[in-house]
Amino acid sequence: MSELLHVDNLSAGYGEAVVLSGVSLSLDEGQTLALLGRNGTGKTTLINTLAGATRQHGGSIMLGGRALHTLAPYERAAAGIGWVPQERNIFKSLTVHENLTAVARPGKWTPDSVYAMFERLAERKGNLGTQLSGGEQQMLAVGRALVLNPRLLLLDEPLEGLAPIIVEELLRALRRITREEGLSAIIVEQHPQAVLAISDRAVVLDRGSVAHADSAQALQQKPELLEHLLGVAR
Amino acid sequence: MQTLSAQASLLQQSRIKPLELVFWLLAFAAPVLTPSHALIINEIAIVALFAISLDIILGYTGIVSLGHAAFFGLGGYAAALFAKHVMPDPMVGLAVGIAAATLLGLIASLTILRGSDLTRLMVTLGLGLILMELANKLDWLTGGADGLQGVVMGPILGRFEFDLSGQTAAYYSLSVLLVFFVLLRRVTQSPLGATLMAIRDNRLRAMSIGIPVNSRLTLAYTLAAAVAGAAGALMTQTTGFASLDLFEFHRSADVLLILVIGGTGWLYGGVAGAIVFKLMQDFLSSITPQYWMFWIGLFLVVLVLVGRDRLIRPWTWLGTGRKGQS
Amino acid sequence: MLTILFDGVAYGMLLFILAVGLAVTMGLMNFINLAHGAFAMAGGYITVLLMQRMGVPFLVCLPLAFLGAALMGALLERTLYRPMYNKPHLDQVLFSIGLVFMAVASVDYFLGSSQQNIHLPVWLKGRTEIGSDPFMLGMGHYRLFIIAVCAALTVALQYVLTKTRFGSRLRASVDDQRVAAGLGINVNLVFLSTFAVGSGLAGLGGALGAEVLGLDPTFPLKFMVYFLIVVAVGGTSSITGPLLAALLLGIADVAGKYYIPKLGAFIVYSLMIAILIWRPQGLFVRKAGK
Amino acid sequence: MNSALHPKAALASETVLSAQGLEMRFGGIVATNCVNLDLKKGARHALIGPNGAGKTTFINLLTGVLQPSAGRIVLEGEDISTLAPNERVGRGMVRTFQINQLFDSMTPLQTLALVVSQRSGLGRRWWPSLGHSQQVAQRCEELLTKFHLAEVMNQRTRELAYGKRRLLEIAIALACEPRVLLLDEPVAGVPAGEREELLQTVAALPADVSVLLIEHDMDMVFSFATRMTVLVNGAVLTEGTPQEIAADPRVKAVYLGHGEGAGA
Repeated sequence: MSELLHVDNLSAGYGEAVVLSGVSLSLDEGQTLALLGRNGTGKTTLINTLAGATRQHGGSIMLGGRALHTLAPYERAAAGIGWVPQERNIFKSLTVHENLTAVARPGKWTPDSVYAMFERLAERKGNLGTQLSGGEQQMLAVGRALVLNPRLLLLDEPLEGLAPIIVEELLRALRRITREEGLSAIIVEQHPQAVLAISDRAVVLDRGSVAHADSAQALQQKPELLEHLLGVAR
Repeated sequence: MQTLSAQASLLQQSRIKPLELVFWLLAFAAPVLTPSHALIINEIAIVALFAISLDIILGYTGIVSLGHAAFFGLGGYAAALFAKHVMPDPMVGLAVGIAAATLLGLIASLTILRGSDLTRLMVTLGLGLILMELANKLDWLTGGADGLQGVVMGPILGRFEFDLSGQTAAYYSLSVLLVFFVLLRRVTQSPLGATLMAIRDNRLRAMSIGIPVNSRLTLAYTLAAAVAGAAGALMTQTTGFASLDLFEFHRSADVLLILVIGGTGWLYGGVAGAIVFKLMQDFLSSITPQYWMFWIGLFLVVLVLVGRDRLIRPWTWLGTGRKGQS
Repeated sequence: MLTILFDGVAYGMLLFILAVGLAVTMGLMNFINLAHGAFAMAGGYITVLLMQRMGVPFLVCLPLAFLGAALMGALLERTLYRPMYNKPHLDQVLFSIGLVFMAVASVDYFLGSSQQNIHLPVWLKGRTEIGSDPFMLGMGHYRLFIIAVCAALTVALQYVLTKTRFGSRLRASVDDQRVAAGLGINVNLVFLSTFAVGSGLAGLGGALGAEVLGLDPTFPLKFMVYFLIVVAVGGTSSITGPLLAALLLGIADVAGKYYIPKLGAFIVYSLMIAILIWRPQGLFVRKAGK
Repeated sequence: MNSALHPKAALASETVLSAQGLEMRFGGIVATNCVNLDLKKGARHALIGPNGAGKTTFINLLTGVLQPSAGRIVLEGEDISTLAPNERVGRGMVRTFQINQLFDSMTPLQTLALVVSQRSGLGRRWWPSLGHSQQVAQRCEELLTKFHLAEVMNQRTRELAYGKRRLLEIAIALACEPRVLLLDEPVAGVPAGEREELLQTVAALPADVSVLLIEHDMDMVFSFATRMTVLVNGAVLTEGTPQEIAADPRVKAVYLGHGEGAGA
């Protein structure tokens, strides 16, 4: 399995605040990484840094053998990054269909294949972004990243604040995208169980650096470690 | 290892520096040393007063205004009309000019409390244009487009007659400038001045430490209007003439430029800017009469691209210079 | 009375074409560009020069005025405007005032300060009147032409914005610049083209408006307030807001000058201040707005 | 729900701040759902909960930035639910900000002198200089030393190191002589080297000031707080001592996502 993503000694933040310091991790082609950690430990900052939306102080990011950290934000989609932001940020004054067509890049994933995966979106094709429920906005945000036909999908807390049935539907979709379609992905979540079940590897951040790196299955068998790193514990 | 105690350090910042005394002595000596330049000294003093009035809202409180000439013009017309129809005494005329501008400032301050920089820009611009329209249309009172004729000023304090050489005018304007300068210097160094600077730097935090932001904005805007009215009154009293030009857009733009040349948030910025601007205007318009506007425009563009603070405050050239401008 | 309304609509449409570029660029980059009027003046003078010196017919001049102003806009955006985007609003205001002063003075120097007039082709002159006296609608042919051209441009603009991929990418950038860039939209390029087209439209508006608004070196200063009113009142989150604001302003101005000439412009300015106090983010922007 | 009162803290048991049945609705969404929280005098109370639990909304309700849909806020026996933000500061309810909100062009000394003057009613003085009052300068010196800002007191705030700016952020709140201090993620974004100084300063806050701490960093929470409230989806899940909360299975479910606690 060839290595897709290689992050080395990355430090980044917003303005002068340094959130990430000395983060290194790697991901092989076709694999899914669960990025865990309590709030404020730098999970979102790491995703945003890969997408080019933060101020990178140091370190390097290699995607498919090419340097990503030197690219401007808008060039990173072409380089293979498919970003699903934490607040979903779908485009309010565009319809569902426009949200997809505005950014679509040629490849396997097309607006129609997104509609096939999320029937609810197909019904709401003509609606404006503002007229969608939280779940529908999340599906649109995932679909919008898919139509970029990226090499690496970045999902920032995709299950956050959604009703259980929507969480189930999204997990099924994510499983299909990563397992069956073989798309590499980094999924950020606060609740470890759901996301570990569909991941190959896992990295836990604490105070801006990597506190623990493991295979997903191994981490699932260490509840006391999980509790120490993620729960309300000293 | 504290070098200065907190109080000593604070007092040291507001203490009058020898350099300031030298400056004011020179300023007051100028009309005598160079009698032929008395008229331009008078103009510089008036423009300097107008500039420091704008600095109170722009430099110290962070309010962008493109219509500050409204108060300048109102003060001017009020003083001129008062002298023509009621009483020629300059000091009383000056007080009337200030009172009129203060009233307008108080009312207009309601318009600058809400909205963004763009809305404030528009509202102040609109106010300036409204007053010019009014002055133009009420021609029975203001003399309309050709201005107010026949404004004769009485002697200052009953003794100093306004003479053609302009020396009395120069001293009159310089003394009024000095009085207001000292007043504004105290205000900007006082706790009240500090709260204005806090509002300029971070309005959210200013509110969160208990500063009643809106009443402070009203206070600053009204104070600035009063001082601008004084400058306008000096203008019409020393020239014996009031015209629509007092409200012109370019006057509000020029005073903005003066402040930027001299540096905002620094009171002496308005004075230094006025000197440089007036001398530059005098020099340039003698070479290219109609087109000095081009050079002012070019100067502005270059000044902003280079970064305002770097150009004027020489110590920033040597300093870290990490952040180009405020 | 209908004639007043007709003239007001023509004037409003013209103001819209002149100001729409400013509204979109301000919405996208939150940049206060007071020099927008200079591009309109450029379009006007390009037309005057082409017609007087090279005898180019009026209709051919219009697209050339558009292209000339658009080119100037693109050039200036790339060179002078680009470093200004993250500077404070005061700097942006000073920068654009500086540009306006330079434009006014250089046009005055090269082309003189006299009022320029355009020799309209014959078929554009004249007037037709319909209806009887109280409801007599007098339509100047040229104003009719203006309304037709501006209406066509508005429809085209609306089409580009809502139906084309470029339009959706532009609106996406206005909605959320950070995420739009992260999803592969080159926001700087989008802005460059919008700035250029906006300047081009202003140039076209300047050419069309020379007859109605008059054309002399002080044009950018004289009409700066009107452009800003359209943007401030119309808001920057869509083009329908500025369109309605421009029409409102056009009609108010024409009616004001006709019915109460004494206080004509006074009405427009106080109307503006009242609106801005009441709704600082603009009249036509929904509360959620930007 | 709260444990028995400690005998020795009998005096301290008096409630300084009390949120009673606070509700906040944005359209259909209920951001704050009937929250009751009592802050004892001298309390070291932590407010924790996952993202989107409504902590920020709750703080905005306490400080008056938002008006509650229902419920009351009582500060030292006085109902302050309708007071404007700056009036609540006058009554001793002060907050810090997660993202620094400082006066960049002023110096730390000028900033603190301004805040202390404003708090002691000198804010409207326009003739005497900022450094005129001896008490104000004295209080500034105490704060500068306590917050390790003495040696940078005359530097422009904009040029201070990030850790120093976080210290100034809290010093400003202390300069308001708060009776209730809302600390919003004080160590957020502080590089490792500068954390220790900040942790000590927060630990050394005056005993009579009641502190409500919003923080995700568990080391900080456990070393600082004596009581904790867990907020989930805008409602109070539970309240108790740190040890009780750590052992509570429902909290584990919320944080680790076992069984029914996940999502929703």
